[in-house]
Amino acid sequence: MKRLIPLVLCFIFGIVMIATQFSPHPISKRVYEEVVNGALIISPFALVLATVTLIQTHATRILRRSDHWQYSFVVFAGLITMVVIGVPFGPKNTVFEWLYNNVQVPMDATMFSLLAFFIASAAYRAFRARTTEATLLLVTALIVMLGNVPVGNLVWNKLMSWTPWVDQASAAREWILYNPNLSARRGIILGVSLGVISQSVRIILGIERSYLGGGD
Amino acid sequence: MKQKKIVLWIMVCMVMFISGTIAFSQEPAPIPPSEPEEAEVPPSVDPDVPSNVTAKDTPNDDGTSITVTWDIPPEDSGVVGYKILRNTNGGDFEEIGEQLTPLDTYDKREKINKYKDSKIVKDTSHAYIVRAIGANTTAESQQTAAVMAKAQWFHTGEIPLFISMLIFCAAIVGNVYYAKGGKDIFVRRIPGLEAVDEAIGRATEMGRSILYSTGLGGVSDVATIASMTILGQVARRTADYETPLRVPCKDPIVMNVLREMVKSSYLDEGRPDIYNEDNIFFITESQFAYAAGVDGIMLREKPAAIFLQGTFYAESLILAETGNSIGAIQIAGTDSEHQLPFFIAACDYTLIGEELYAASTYLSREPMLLGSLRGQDLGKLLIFVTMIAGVVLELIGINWITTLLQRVS
Amino acid sequence: MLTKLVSMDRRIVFILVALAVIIPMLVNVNLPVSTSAPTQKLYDFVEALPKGSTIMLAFDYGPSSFPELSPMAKALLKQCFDKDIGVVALTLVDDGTTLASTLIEEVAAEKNAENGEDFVFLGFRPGITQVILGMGTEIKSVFDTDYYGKKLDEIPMMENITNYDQIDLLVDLASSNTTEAWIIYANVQYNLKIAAGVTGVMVSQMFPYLQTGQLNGLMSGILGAAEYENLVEVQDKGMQYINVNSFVHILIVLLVIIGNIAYFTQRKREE
Amino acid sequence: MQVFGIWVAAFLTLCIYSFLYQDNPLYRFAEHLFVGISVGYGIVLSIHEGFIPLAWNPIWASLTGDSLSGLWKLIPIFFGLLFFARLSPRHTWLIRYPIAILIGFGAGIAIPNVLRANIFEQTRGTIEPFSVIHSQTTGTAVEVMPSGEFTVFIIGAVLMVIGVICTLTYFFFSVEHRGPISWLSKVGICFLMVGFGSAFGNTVMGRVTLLIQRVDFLLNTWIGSIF
Repeated sequence: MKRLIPLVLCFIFGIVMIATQFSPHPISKRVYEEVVNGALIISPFALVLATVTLIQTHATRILRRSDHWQYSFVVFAGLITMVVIGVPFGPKNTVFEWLYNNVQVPMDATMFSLLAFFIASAAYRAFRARTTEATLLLVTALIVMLGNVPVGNLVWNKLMSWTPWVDQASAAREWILYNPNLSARRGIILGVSLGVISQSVRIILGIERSYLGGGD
Repeated sequence: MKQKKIVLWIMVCMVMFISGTIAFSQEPAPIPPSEPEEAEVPPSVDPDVPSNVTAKDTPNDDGTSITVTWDIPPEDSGVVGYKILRNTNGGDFEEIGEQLTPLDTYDKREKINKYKDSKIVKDTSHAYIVRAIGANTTAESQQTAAVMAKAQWFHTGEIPLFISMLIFCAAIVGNVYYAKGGKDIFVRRIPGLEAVDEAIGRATEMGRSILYSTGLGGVSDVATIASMTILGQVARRTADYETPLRVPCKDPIVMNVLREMVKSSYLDEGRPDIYNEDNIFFITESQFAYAAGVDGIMLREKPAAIFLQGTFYAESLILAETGNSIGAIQIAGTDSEHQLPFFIAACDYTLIGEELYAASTYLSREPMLLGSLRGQDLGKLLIFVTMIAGVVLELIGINWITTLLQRVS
Repeated sequence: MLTKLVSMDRRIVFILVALAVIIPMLVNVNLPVSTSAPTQKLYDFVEALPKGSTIMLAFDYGPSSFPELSPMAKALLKQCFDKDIGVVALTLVDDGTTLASTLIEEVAAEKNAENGEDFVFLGFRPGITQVILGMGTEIKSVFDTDYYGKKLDEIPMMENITNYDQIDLLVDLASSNTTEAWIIYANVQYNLKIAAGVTGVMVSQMFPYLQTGQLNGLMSGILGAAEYENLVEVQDKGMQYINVNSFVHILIVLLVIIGNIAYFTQRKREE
Repeated sequence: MQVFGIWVAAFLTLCIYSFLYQDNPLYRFAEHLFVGISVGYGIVLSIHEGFIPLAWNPIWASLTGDSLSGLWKLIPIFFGLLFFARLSPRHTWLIRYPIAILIGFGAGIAIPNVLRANIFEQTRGTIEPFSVIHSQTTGTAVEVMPSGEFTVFIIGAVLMVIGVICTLTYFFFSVEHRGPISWLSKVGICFLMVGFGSAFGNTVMGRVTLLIQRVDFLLNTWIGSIF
């Protein structure tokens, strides 16, 4: 009951999803669509549950007066505002859209843009030519960076004006991206894909059960 | 002895693979001949009667179309276009669709004229006539036999895919049982894994916590499952040392599984008393809000060791750099190949791609994982052989491997 | 001094990055931009189109990549409106709709282009493959109305346009794999000519298609946008951003070099 | 309202940038607000774009109309509701049912697609350049490449095969890396490093452009709106 039924459900859904992809028959197409739709319906329920957990966590923080407990009120404020406006009036409501455009999107974009700073500091700190491998990493990163901006070609054309080749900075970048870069990525992708397949096979056949957690 | 067996195995797989694929590969079409062009035809000639007209149920479809084919006429045939006529259950013939140019009906691969009628009436039979249109006159073909469209249960074009899927499955399952039978399987040393104990030890010495993130992946992602297994092992050690283990989650389902998992690790070590469910908690499903939340935790709690294992996207560097700034030992691992460079640059140790999966095997030493790891290695060998065989064959002008791989995808 | 340089506080790096962005932005330095062949190819293609041709513009990007791709869209739209080339715009990404409509309306207002006469914005429909294939037979079968709810039959510009046969070029502005889908379904099956503008990270995936000639031109990232602005002679975000970008790139390269010099001198001294 | 929006956005942007200096109350405020807002946004979207169109509308349609097919949706809803079992410690195990379905579903979808798109496609991509080499050398090619370009092409194609094979060798786990295997895998690591370096360098431009856009917003849209 506690372990067998989940394993059976997992097996059935796995096999059905594989079989329907090999069959053009309308019935199998219909089954495929229904299952995909069903999965889309199940997933949001997990979020409702998560919200309950989130509320519990922050409520405990407030009750126990743990560190920075005051900020938990901010979480509630944001959550309640969005839900009170969004659930009855829908996401196309003007106030909801205003909140999305002026609160969520700018914060999202700003967090994303932090990467520019972190890339610079990571490069400064970690790009040291200590070993052959590190040197390769560093040199290719520099070549590709210079090939990406017009300054790269400008510098090349100034320094290398005595050779017949122009704009080689961007050409070098292209070659690196298309050749060694692609072969390394292919190697990783092939390995990872084999891992994905073997994992999926184990899951469907019920050999891999870690997702059930421990206990009986 | 063992090696001989492996070689034998590979040989069997290869033979099956090649024979299976030869059967379904076709002679590749070279560059198509000059495509029929309407402009060059002298206008006075009567068009040739379309020859060899046949109608067939379209193979490998859901029973909603019939395919009509006929020969390509010689260049001076005077044909400028075609119209298709159809009858239903032996009734009168009616024109269907617009007038087609020879370019519309030309099928490059089979070098034949082809028309797919996908507006058929269900469960009725249709017969077809092809009318060739000349400059002034037209010519009609014989009518075809009446056919009824049927839906197929199996797509024959997918047979190679199906066979290779079965081979992989067999390789993995076979090896899992081989390993379960008590046979020892070697796993190579994975650099970075030795650091796991060091990291936990240091956190214990300093009296600080350990932060473990399984990334943004859902519960069915391989990386997440591998990460869960590693977390299970880490949790056993933290239970021993009584080091607090904090796990912020992005996916509510993953959170639930992790709680069960960590709880059972603590139970196994006999320390259910120090397991605290609140240490495995949900932050949000939004990518950057999650990053902001985890960053906040890092700065406030200053964990001594940080594990970033699983699927990560752009937020990888935000997390890794913040972790670095508080001086934590960082062990990262991901199969998202775009994010690997950032982990390599910012973390102390990084498990690259498949190493993450292997790491969970290495730590847990479970026969099931050991076996499938060996199965995966056999898969890699198979890819090697296909690649080298493909290159050699291409160089001598035989390209059915390429054609086959292309047709399947 | 050296030790300090080797273990420099990262906040100094942050300040340097911020300055490398703010100063060039305020001062407006202009570095020359040369044009790469794939961008030139796209420009030449559009430039050679006669008056009254139609191009299709797919805005397949969301808010996270709009800084890179919207300058391309602007430059291309300006070129089309100046040359009286009709534009049929659409998006395959759900969060691209608002971005696309705002951008088109802005450029149209500047160039006095009429909605329905000079351009049409079809909006968004889910299902990438189905949308691309569907429009190959009839655009109306996928988009019965435009974004503003007007029936396609009532739009003057759409009178002579039924499917890809009347479209001279499709330009896909993409931040994910949509370009591949356009090539596989619209180019291979319907012979639609395709060009693309993609984010910098995506560029390497596009090289094979350029080689085979399936792409009639390619703008790569903010650099491509700047090159295109240069070609159509407008001064806009693309140029500004690539100039600033140059400074940040130079800064990072210098930082790496200085870091290495400091590191090795220190190590030598220690020995 | 629009000007107010710009001010709010600018304030929050600065709050988050303040994190670069160190943790502080402003960042904590923005961080918690961000978490709250994003969870709320997620809930609203999963109700309005997920539950209502996918489950509620079909059920409602079959309750009011003739076709009963929408009632199929009651099955996934039932399984979804099982998630609430988490609230009662004695029945927690019930959530394994929906989780098992989602996992089996994901695994089933993955197998054929990964095999097709990643393994077959990537293998083909590695072999294919050699057919170009064959057609160029035998003179059957449509367009003949200039000899310089062709040399570069051959080097590229050969390097690609070597790179893929060496990188894959690095990922052999059940064999000890000794002798020739260790050499191959060392070359593989070199390829990996070059790949990582170029990916790193190539990402810089995109990320910096995002930063420039934020600074552009702060300098021109926000400060610009004051003067």
